[in-house]
Amino acid sequence: MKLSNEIVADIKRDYVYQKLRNNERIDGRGFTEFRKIRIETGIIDKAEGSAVVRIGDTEVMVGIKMQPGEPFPDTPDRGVIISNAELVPLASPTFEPGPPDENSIELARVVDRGIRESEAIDLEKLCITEGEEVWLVFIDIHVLDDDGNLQDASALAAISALLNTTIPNERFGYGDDEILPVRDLPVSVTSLIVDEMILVDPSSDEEKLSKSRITITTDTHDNIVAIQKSGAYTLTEDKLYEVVDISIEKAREIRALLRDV
Amino acid sequence: MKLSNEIVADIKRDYVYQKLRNNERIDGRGFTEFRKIRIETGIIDKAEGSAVVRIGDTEVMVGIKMQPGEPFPDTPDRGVIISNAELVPLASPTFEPGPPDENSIELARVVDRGIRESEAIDLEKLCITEGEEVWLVFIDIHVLDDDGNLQDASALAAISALLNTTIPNERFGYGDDEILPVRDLPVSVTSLIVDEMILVDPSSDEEKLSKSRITITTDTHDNIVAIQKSGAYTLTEDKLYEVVDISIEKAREIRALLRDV
Amino acid sequence: MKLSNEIVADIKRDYVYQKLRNNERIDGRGFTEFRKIRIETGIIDKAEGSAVVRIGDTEVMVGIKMQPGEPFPDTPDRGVIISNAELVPLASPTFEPGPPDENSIELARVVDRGIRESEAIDLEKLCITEGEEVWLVFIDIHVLDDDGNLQDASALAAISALLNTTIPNERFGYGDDEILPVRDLPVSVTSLIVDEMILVDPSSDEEKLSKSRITITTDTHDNIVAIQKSGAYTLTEDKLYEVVDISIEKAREIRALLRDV
Amino acid sequence: MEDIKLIVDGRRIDGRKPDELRNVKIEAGVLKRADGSCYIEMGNNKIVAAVYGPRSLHPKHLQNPNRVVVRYRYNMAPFSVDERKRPGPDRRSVEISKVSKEAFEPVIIKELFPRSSIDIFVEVLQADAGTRVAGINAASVALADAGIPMKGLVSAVAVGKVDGEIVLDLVKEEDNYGQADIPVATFIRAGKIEGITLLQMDGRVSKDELKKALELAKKGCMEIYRMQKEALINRCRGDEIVE
Amino acid sequence: MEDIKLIVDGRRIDGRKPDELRNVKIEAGVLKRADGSCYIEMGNNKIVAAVYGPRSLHPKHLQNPNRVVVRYRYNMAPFSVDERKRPGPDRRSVEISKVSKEAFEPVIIKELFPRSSIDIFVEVLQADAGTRVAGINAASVALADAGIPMKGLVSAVAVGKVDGEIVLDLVKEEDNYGQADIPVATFIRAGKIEGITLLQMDGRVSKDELKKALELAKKGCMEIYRMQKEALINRCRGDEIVE
Amino acid sequence: MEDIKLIVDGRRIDGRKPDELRNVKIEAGVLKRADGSCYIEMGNNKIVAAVYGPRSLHPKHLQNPNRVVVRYRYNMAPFSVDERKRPGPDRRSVEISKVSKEAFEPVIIKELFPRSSIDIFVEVLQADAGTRVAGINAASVALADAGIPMKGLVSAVAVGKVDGEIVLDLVKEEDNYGQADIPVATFIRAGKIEGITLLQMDGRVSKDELKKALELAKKGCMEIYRMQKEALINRCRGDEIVE
Repeated sequence: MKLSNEIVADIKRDYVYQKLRNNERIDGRGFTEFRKIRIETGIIDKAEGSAVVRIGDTEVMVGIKMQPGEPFPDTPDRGVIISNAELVPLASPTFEPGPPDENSIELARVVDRGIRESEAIDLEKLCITEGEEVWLVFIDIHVLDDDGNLQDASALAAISALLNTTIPNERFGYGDDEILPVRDLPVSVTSLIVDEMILVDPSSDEEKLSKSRITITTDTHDNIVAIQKSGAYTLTEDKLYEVVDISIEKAREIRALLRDV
Repeated sequence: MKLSNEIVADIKRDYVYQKLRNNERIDGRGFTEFRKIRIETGIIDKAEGSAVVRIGDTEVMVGIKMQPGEPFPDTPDRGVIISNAELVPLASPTFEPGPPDENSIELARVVDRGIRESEAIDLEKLCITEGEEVWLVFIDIHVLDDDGNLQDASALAAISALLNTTIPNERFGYGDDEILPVRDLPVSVTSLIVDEMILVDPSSDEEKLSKSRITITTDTHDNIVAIQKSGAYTLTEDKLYEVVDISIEKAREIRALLRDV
Repeated sequence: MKLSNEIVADIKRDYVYQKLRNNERIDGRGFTEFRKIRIETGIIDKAEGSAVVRIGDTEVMVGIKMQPGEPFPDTPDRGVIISNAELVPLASPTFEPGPPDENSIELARVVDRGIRESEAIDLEKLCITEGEEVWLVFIDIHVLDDDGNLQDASALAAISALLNTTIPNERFGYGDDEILPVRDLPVSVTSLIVDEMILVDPSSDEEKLSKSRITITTDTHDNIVAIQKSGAYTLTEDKLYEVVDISIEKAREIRALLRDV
Repeated sequence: MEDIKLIVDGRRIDGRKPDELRNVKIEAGVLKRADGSCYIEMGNNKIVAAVYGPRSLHPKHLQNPNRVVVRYRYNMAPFSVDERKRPGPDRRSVEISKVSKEAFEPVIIKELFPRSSIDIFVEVLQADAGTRVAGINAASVALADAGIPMKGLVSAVAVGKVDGEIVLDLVKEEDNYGQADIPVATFIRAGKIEGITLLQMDGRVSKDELKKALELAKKGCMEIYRMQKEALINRCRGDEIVE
Repeated sequence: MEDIKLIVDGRRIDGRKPDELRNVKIEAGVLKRADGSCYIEMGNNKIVAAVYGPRSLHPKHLQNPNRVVVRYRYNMAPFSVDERKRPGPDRRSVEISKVSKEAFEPVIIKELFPRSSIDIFVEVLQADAGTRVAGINAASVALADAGIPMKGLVSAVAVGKVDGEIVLDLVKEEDNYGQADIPVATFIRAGKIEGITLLQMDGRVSKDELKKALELAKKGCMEIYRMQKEALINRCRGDEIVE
Repeated sequence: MEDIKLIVDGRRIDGRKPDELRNVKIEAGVLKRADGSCYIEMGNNKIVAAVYGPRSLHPKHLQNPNRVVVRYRYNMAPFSVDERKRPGPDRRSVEISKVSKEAFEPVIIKELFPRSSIDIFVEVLQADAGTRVAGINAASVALADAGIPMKGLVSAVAVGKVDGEIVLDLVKEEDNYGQADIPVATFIRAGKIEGITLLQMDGRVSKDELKKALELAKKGCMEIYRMQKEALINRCRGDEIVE
């Protein structure tokens, strides 16, 4: 059974590659074009905030839970962000049950970095009692369908869910509920490098060709707030700057979608 | 070595099955008859309560430890029951060292459910300071010899040990020691379904024929307080009600033994 | 590749053994002679104390960290020693990444026993508030190069690091920093038993011949404070007393080195 | 807690009658990567199930030379419950996974795929009592969607005792403050209930109450069964439209 | 703590003389499923040991092509000590398991069963100092009961220093407040001690005290050995009666 | 915190100019057992790297039939940081190990050793910002010391933005209170930078600042490269002396 599967996979990979060599992506997109993006928020009542993001057939849910807890000793007056990703085996034939592996840890940490470094959440407003109690913000990334580019779908679902989040003051006796203060909209754009080509928003078929990815996260002022080269390859500076330009432009387009959330 | 073992096992299984087809159990018991039950309590001085129960050659020890701890937020005035089962590899050639597997978790949870749902322990009497400190009751099931029907032996050892338990008030400075208030005697009865036959209290040889089990736990008023169908099989309603009637009757017999503990 | 490696290993083992049968160790040492010992302390500023010990090519680093924490209930007025050893895979082709195995646990516990039983650290001076807060002393053994006799190198690095340790009172607001009160110098001496021969301070080549080791730890008064027979072999009493005599003598020599630290 | 009235004038706290199901929405084929999938809403439960297989099983010592190995993983998303759940399996989900797997094994035709596995994954995205039965209902549709040969469908509901009355399909409050909770899964072939493949119970009921509860469970399972079939028919139609 | 007097007028806190063992009760063949088993009481220690094997060992990479692999698992029941012990192995039990295994390996004839394992399991049901040696005594009988070919028996005791005196078989208080604890296992063949197979020590003793302690240990081991043999003889008799 | 001035009169808190590296000390061949090894000090970072391999890889299912498998383990000693670090990998070290491994894979000639592994171990003994790049520099020399066939060396530095200025090789305070941290590893062949094999960034920079930072990184990497070569030359000399 395995053998024939592998043959089919090889043939498909060849086909995807031949098309690319003819300047075509198998789904007909331009090289810097995202698949269709859909954002839905507020689907999980039990969470303080939630969103489902679909980029093509890739689907990621993020739920935000908040609870009071201890601050870090070196930031006694700030809330704490805890990001976690579960690559549950429901989402892909290649995911295995078990504790987070290097891929899910990297995924969560790159999402976390974008939110943290853009200062998207005003953490100082999440202090309850300085040095004693602050809000912990759990960002739980739950991947439902992996058709490629989990990184951007996860980052987009995370910021969408945060935009939809209510601080549950009432439940813990701290007065009225409030909207979580979100003051920036970090957006990550991931490109796949295949030979000399740059493929923005790679699908899972394209990811089978190459694992050479780069993710650039930018904020509302087009500043770069996070970069992650991922995959075993040599990146030239020229290619990097080309990717940066594309990423800034694409992030602007996606950010416009976020403004409607 | 393994091969010949397997052949012997097959022959034995056939033999057990042929006997059953002739309406006989290999140890000569009636189909609804338990093996000999022996209950000993108070063997472990270090524990607040303890019991060894033997059903035939099956032997299970339960030790009860109590210590002050935090209540659950939704039951601030009640003690907490924590049940745990260790299928230590001493007890059977099929048990492996390691963290609890699905079988030991199921075993402990079904025992726990019988005690909890029958309200056998008066948990409100185990409150020390409401919302702050209550007694934690650890029910540790330690299987010593698995010759079948661990479920009933464990449940019986658990309630026997509880009947034998002293609240160690003195050690923690809360006044005089007291008897743990036990106000019901839940008894579980497990049957094995082999074809259309019901085998109460299956031995390990019988359990090799079939994993189709059902456990019915009843209280002193013949109410059903827990049911667990265990094993991959289809149970008919008629069979279920037949098992319920048998279980109520058998539980009464066993409960009489408990009154002598 | 593995095969030829194994052949080479066999030939080497034979060679080492033949030399021994001719009363020679492959590195030319006497049977009760240690390899060259070098002790360096204070190399890790981030630690409260640190040392690197080299015995021949074997190299072990120990770092001491101290932090306030809870005492044990039965010793409310004493500091707490926590010893841990990491056999990181950098140090030997035979070490695997993962949680401590039986060898690293034994290593740490035998080091711990020597320090604890010789009462090398004056634990009563490490009480901050009786019953509430005491100093926790973490002894972390980090093996860098395993060319045999990790046990003695680790024990020597541990006591050397303790001699070099400062109680970080200032960082935690408890007044001025102080020198950790060390009042004894336990030294462990490990011998390998090969046939009837006693090989003190075995190298890794020698350890491949036999796993029959014995470690004797003695204090400044030549008292024995810890013994560990390690390995599957039968030890005669005569051999043991011979080893004890050697160990007391060797420990005196090594202790002299410690006085210069 | 016992003085909360959960049934007033024959109506439950969400307005349902004792023998009424919550709103149920079932959609088959919702995921691309899985071989079969299903999304279900049962009241406020939101659950997605996926099936992979039959596929080759590794490592080899897990294989069975005579039949397919069925594996079932019930998992709750950290945000699916009021207090954040730590990721990874806990004792409750291990037990649920075990009995849910056993609910499907008698229905799957296992002899056709020796040395292979069928993997069923159930992710609870939002929980409101009855997640194990809702998960089973979704898994049943996902198995059919994956084309796994089965003798029928598995349809499941919870019944229970609330304010002394036997009721169908409990919500959280009824589960917490009621007198009994009885999850039931049935094997239904050609519109006929062949028997029970999952049965658990905790609480306190008499034998007669148990009988009444199972009657109600059968009624509920038949309703679920019809909705499962409808979801599968819609799925086929969807496929036709696409083709 | 040091002012507690543990020996008064030559008598220890439980009334024993310095060279006296606690009451020992040994029973072989107490479990049905195990290939060999033994229950021991040594003072307040209550311990059961079981042996399985020789049996085939999986996965294969654990096998030794030339001899049997001996495995030993010392485990404490959660209720065996004053403060509940969390289930599962801790660092102490890992070390005890290692040195106990090594105490048996020189005595078991390992070449007869290549690629197989002999598994020794020791469960401490109640602990009162000396559990590792009591466990070894039980394991030794369980091995013989399982018919494992051995060159002799392993018999073990702890000796120590209490109130400055060398004593045999310490109880908890003596272990906690004494000056040394020395568990010793000996390999005894045909009534003769061949040597030491387990030796650990923590505390503080001079070389002469160590010698004295080992003399006492040998005496204690010989007494244990006689009781082990008796238990095995009783076991054979029991078998005869049954047959 | 933002009012701490980290650059005063063009000098950084440790007196360096913005484009200056900390003191770097590299020594190859420091360990006996490893096939290759290197000790590095980069400022207050103290790190040792070891390489084992190519060696046969077990269990078999981890093998690649066409090329060697590169594994990389970045680990911090418990005493390497201010607050004791619990032993074992945490999420940060898992990520660092992943991207560091990927920094070497394009440079190692992997086709020569199918079914084998090359294992790179990096132990951080003392940490002061930039441990991942310092570790990579040490690993690169250790790989060469082990004789692993490579297309060149990997040389790495961190650059960043501190007090609005782009600086080379940040110390802890600059990393904590600066505006950006950008670890960069480059693949250098015959004295020429072929490209970037590791690139991460967190903080906030404009595209122009990024460009400036990478220029500075290249300069830093070239300096490191020269020191790595020197360490390797010294190592060869050392070998000659010995021989």
